[in-house]
Order: sequence, then C-alpha cells, then structure tokens
Amino acid sequence: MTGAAQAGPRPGVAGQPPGKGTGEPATAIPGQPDMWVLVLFEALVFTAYFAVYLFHRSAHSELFLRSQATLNPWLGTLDTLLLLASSLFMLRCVQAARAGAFRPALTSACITAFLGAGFLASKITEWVLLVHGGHGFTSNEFFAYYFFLTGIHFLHLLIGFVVIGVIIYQLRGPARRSRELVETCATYWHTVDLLWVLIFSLLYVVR
Amino acid sequence: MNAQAKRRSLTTWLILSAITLGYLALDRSADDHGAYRASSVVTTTAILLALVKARLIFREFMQVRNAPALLCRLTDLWVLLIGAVLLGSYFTGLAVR
Amino acid sequence: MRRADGELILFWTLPALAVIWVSAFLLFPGFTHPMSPSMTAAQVAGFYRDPAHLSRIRYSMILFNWFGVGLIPMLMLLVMQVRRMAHRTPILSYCLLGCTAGGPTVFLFADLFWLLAAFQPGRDPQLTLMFNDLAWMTFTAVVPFLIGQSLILALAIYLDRPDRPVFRRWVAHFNVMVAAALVPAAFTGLALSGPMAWNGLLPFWVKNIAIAAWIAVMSIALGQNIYRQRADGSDQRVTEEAVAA
Amino acid sequence: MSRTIAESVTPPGPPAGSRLGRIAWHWRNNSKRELWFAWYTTVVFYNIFFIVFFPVTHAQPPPHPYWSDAQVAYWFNHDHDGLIIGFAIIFAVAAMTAPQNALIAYSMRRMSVSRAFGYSYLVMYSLSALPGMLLLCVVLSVGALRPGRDPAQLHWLYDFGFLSFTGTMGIFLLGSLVWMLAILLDKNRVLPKWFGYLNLCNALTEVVVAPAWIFHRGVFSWNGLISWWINMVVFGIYTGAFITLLRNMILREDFGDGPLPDIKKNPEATASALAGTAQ
Repeated sequence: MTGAAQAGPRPGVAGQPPGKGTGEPATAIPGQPDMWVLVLFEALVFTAYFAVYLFHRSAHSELFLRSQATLNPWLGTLDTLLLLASSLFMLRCVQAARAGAFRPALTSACITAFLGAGFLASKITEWVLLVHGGHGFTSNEFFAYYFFLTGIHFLHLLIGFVVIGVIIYQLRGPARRSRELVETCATYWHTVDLLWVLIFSLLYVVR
Repeated sequence: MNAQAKRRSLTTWLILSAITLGYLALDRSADDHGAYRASSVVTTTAILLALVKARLIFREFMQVRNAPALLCRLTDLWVLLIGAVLLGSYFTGLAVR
Repeated sequence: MRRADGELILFWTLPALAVIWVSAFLLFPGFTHPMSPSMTAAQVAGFYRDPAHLSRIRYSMILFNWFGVGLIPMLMLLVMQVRRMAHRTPILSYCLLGCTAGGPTVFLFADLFWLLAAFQPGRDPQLTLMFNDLAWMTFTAVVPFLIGQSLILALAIYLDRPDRPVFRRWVAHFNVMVAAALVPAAFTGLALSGPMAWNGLLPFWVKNIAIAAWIAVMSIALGQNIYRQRADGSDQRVTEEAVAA
Repeated sequence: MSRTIAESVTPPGPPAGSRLGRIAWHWRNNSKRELWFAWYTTVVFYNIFFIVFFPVTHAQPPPHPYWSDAQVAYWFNHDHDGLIIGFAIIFAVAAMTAPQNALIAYSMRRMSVSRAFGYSYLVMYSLSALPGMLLLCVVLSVGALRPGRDPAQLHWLYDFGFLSFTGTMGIFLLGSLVWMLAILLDKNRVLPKWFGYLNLCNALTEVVVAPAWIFHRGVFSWNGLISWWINMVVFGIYTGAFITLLRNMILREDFGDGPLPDIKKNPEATASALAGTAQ
C-alpha cells in the first residue's frame, strides 16, 4: 500500500473553509478518497443484510424474541464499549501522527489493537457459551442471522488487524510515515466500529 | 497534539458510551419480568439511537465534519437511507405477518 | 545467456505418449465400437459386468489418465512458441496457458467417471448408467479448451510477423479447421442416436480424428520449429527475453 | 516481446471508410490489437453467459434447493431443450474466459508488483472455469439427457450441479484478494485504488455464499436473498467496474514500464491511444 504515498496533492484541500478552529487541518477527505468507496459500498451491502433480517424478524417475532432472550446483553454492551474505545484511540493515533508525534501515535495504535483483541476474545467467548448452550448456526432462524452477522463482522475485524499492522509498519519506519495511509487505515477501522454499533442494536436491543 | 481536539474526541466517546449503556435500560423497559416482548417503540428507539451513534462516528471519529461537503452529504444520505430501510422493513414485516 | 535446454527432451516424450494413447484407445472396448447413448441401463451395466470388458476398461482408463496429463509438456512447448512470436504483449501465451490448465482437467473428470462405473460393476444398473453418461458427456461435449487453444494458436500465428513467422500460415488455417470440427461435439446432448449422438459421425469420429490430426500435425510443426530454432540460435535469444520480460 | 515493431509501420490513423474497413485497419495496424481482442472477448462472453444462464437454461436465478425428487424431475423435463442447447453453447465458447483472465493477469503484469501476482491469478481462474461453471453444465446436461431417469438420481445431479456452481467460491475469493493486493501495492496507477477496495467487497460476498452448503431453505440457501441475490448485485457491479476499467487501461497503455499516462482529452489523441501509436 505504499504506492499511495506518492499520489500527490489530494483533491479538496484548496478553497475550502478551515476546520472550525480545532487545530485540525483544513477541509480534506481523511486518507485516500478511494477508501470511502469501500466504506459506502459495505455500508450499502450491510443495509441490505439488515433489511432482510429485520423483515424476517418482525414477521416471526415470537421465535426471534425467545432466541434473543438467550443472548447476554452485558456481553454485547461490553463489546460495543471495547470497540468504541478502540475507535477513540485510533483517532488519537491519527491526531498524533498528524502532529508528527509518532511515538504516541504508535502507542495509540497498539492500544487500539489491544482493545480490538479484547473484542475478539469476548466474541469468541460468547459464541462458545452459545454453542455449549445448544444454540448453533443452524439451530433456528434467529441464530442463523446472529452467527452470520457477527461472523461477517468478525471477518471485517480480522482484516482490521491487518490494517492496524499497516499503520504500525508505517509509523515505525522514519522513511515511511505516510499520513494518508494512516488515515486511510483508520477510516477502515472506524467502519468496523460503525457496523458493530448497528449490529449490536439490531441483534441485542431491537424487540 | 491539540488539547481541544483531544477533549472533543473524548466527549464524543463519552456520549457514544453513554448511549450504549442507555441501551441496557431500554433493553429492560420492554421486558415482562425477564420474558422478552415485541415492542415497536423499543425497536424504533434502538434504531434511531444507533443512527445517532453512526452519524457521530462518521462526523467525529472518521472526521467527515472536516471533509468536503460531498462526503458529508453522502454519509448523511446513507444514514437517512438506512433509517428508512430499517424502519420500513421492520414495519412491512409486521404488516405481512 | 540462458539456453532453452531440454525442449527437445520434452518434445521427444511425444512418441511414448502416442504409444500410451493408441494402446489405451484400442484397449477400451467402448471406443472400438463406440457405446451408443440409446443403450438401456441393463445393457450398460452388462457392458461393465462383462468379464472380458472389465479389465480392459480399467487398464485403458488408467493409461488415459497418464496420457491427459502427459500432454501438458507439449502444450507448454506451444506456449513457448507463442512467446517467441512478434507480439506486443504476452496476452496470447497467457490465454494458451489458461486453456492448457483446463483441458487435461476436464479429461481427468471423464476418466474418473469411467473408472468409478467400473470399480463396482455390481452397482444398481441405473447408477452405472449415470456414471457412464457423466463420463461420455464430459469426454464428448466439454471441448471448450480444445477449441480455445486451436483458435488462440491460430490468432497468434495470424498476428505474428509475416516476414519471419514462427509457424507458417497454413498451421493457423489448419487450427481453425480443427476448431470448427470440434464444435458439433459440444451439441451431442441433442440426440441419443444418429450422427449427433456421442457415438455418431460428428461428435465421435470427426471430433476424435480432428484431435488426433491436431496432435500429429502440431507435433511435426513443433518439432521442426524446435530444431530450426536450435540451429539458428533464436531459441536462446527469445527465451532470454521472455524470461526478462 | 519486442517493443519496437509496430511503430515504424503504423500509419497515422484508421481510414474514415466503412466499419469493415476500419476493423480491417485495426486488425493489421493497431498495436493494441491483442489487448482489444481480449477485452471484446470478455464483453461478448458475459453477454453469452447471461443469455444462456438466465433466459435459455433457467439455471439462474437458481431453482429451490428444497424441492422434492418429483419437482426436480419436473424441472429437468420442463427445461429440457433449454438446458441441452444452452449448455452446448457454453461448451463451445467457455474458453472465452481465457482471454479475460489473460487480460486481468496482464493488468497485474503492467503494475509495479511481482510477476507472481499475475501468474497466481491466471492459474486460479484457469481452473475456476471447471467448478465455477463447467461441472454444473455437464451434470445438468446429463440430467436433462434422459427424462426417464430415476428422480432420486436426478436430484443428486441437481444438487451436484448447483452446489458445485455456488459453493466453490474459494477461487474467486482468493483471486479477488490477489488482484486487490496487486492494485493497492501498484505504483504505476494501472487501476484505481478504489477498485482495489471494491475487490475486497467482492471477496467478502464470496464468503457469504459458503452457508449454501448448510441451508436448504431461507436467505442463506443457494438461491437465498443474502447468499444469491445480494451477492449477484455486488458481483454485477464489480464486473461492470472491471470491464470499464480494463478498457481505460488499454486506452492508456503505452507499453512502457512506468506509470500509465492518463487518457488524453482531445479526439485526435484518443484515436491514437485507441491504436496505441502514441509513444
């Protein structure tokens, strides 16, 4: 992904109002604009998955409610808090990298990865508990959706670790440190967080 | 690093976490002594809160607020779209059951 | 300097391959009198149960298995010839490589189905019939990669430099004719008897004679090329370029 | 490959005469003729593929995985002619996937990445035609061949066909990832980075079809809303995107090994880009 570093001046930098006095840079798309194609495309694909789920859910609400009652809302909340915190540190990492403070940026990236790993551990725990309780992928419609949505999100998160790896690789080498790449990778990580926020409310809270 | 930016991100995170914890209360409100009951109010609130969180993540964490207007509009459009689609499919499902 | 050593050895595997091929073809009782698709399940089961047939079916198909994969080095030599042509891009040699990967794999599947049918001849005749159908259908109809490699080879020759061609023009014309002769075999599912059935004139005799002619003619043209290129050293120059490119 | 041949003999541009005359000119003089051959083959192939699989054979959208033996037997007999003729056409033209894969492998060759990427893609996709398409065609043709076959066996052929078609997406999953990595690492600007990311989106939907091995009905079955319809939309967008982008790549191709230039805006330059005479 180092190729993007030489991409030259980014569109949207010139002729835009400054960033509302927070000391952040003037108007610009954070990272490669290309990454936003992935963000918006995945957002639309997930919108479709969610719509299918909600439609079937409200059409068979008794089964879904009964199955939903076996989920542990505390674990879901813990997951959400972990990912939100990881996003906060990812933002810290970007802000530090932007200011040229690469050591704090590296620390923030590592904390992000650590919180993400916490999410993975909590998710696997939840899955193991459910499977031991006799609720598998094929148990019923609710669990099919549950394992599908959490599973595909899990996969996105695993890709997120590769992405954090790219950030750490960029920050460690004095010759690299492409601000654009760090921001691009951060955008991906926030997308994973964003999708989880939606999945959490749709699987655990919706009645 | 700018202190103001730092404070701002921390505030965002606090709001997001507070909404998340608020879900737990919402979670209880619909239940009948532990048994889950269907509730359009809870569903609608949950979806709307999720959209508020999504927009906050876009604006603050992903820094869309500093991005060109096109990206702001696209992300807002998506938030509106998913809100309409989610509520629409939920209520259509209720109607056809 | 990097020599194109070993091309001749690969080329001279062809006679051995031809022996395997001819003996397997004659050994399989279903080829010498091509099996009709209108045979009933009982007749097909009888064909596999016949003690005089069973060993011949198995041994011939084991041989065919070797033949299919054994053809790959010859196809690779053809890919190398296309690399030596005066093209701007390696696209056509990539195309030929793609066809090379597909063709023998298809052949392997047909072989597998025949061997499955012969492994337990006591099976329900309906099942034997189904494996037999799968084998014949795969063997006869799935010709895309053979058509593809002939046409791509023809195109590559047409687009070669006219003053100093790697293959002469008639090789290209010949390949187009072979491709045309293979097309009717794809439509063999249309009829269970007559000239379009898989034991009929077009899908069996024309197709298999075309394949045999293709292997024979292309072997000779290939051999001539390899000897000529070794003699004038053009194999070294271009191989080096192909590797560096 | 010699890089200097076509230049000396190339006339300034195609003649203004009939369509046939222009095609003949390009056939003889267009230095990008191999690339254009591969690109047009790709476009024609997808058209044939769509016509055969959707209206002719009705193999797409796939019929239900939960049908009984009798329903499957009825399906085979009802679509008998379409299945036989449609798949016969596929048997005749399936090698048209080879130029497409070659062109995509070439796009990676043009990038500033190792040759290993292009070759990996080429081999993966050369083999993919078999489980991805031809096995389905063979077993459904065999099913349609004998209408009187035991319905239980027809059912086996039916499952075999559709599961091999839908369930073997590993090749497409990893192929997309190889292409994605090559695009993201590339410094020659052969394909835009957003398309690299779109490859990731496509790869993720190839994961989503895996439950087709497990579910007989519902949204995750082989014709389900999530496993088939949403994936098909994503795949359609992805295919449309890469066909357009490969066309742009050919227009921009300068046969060098540095960054690909942009398409020039004025019509003369476009004509010369089309013929590859600009150097």
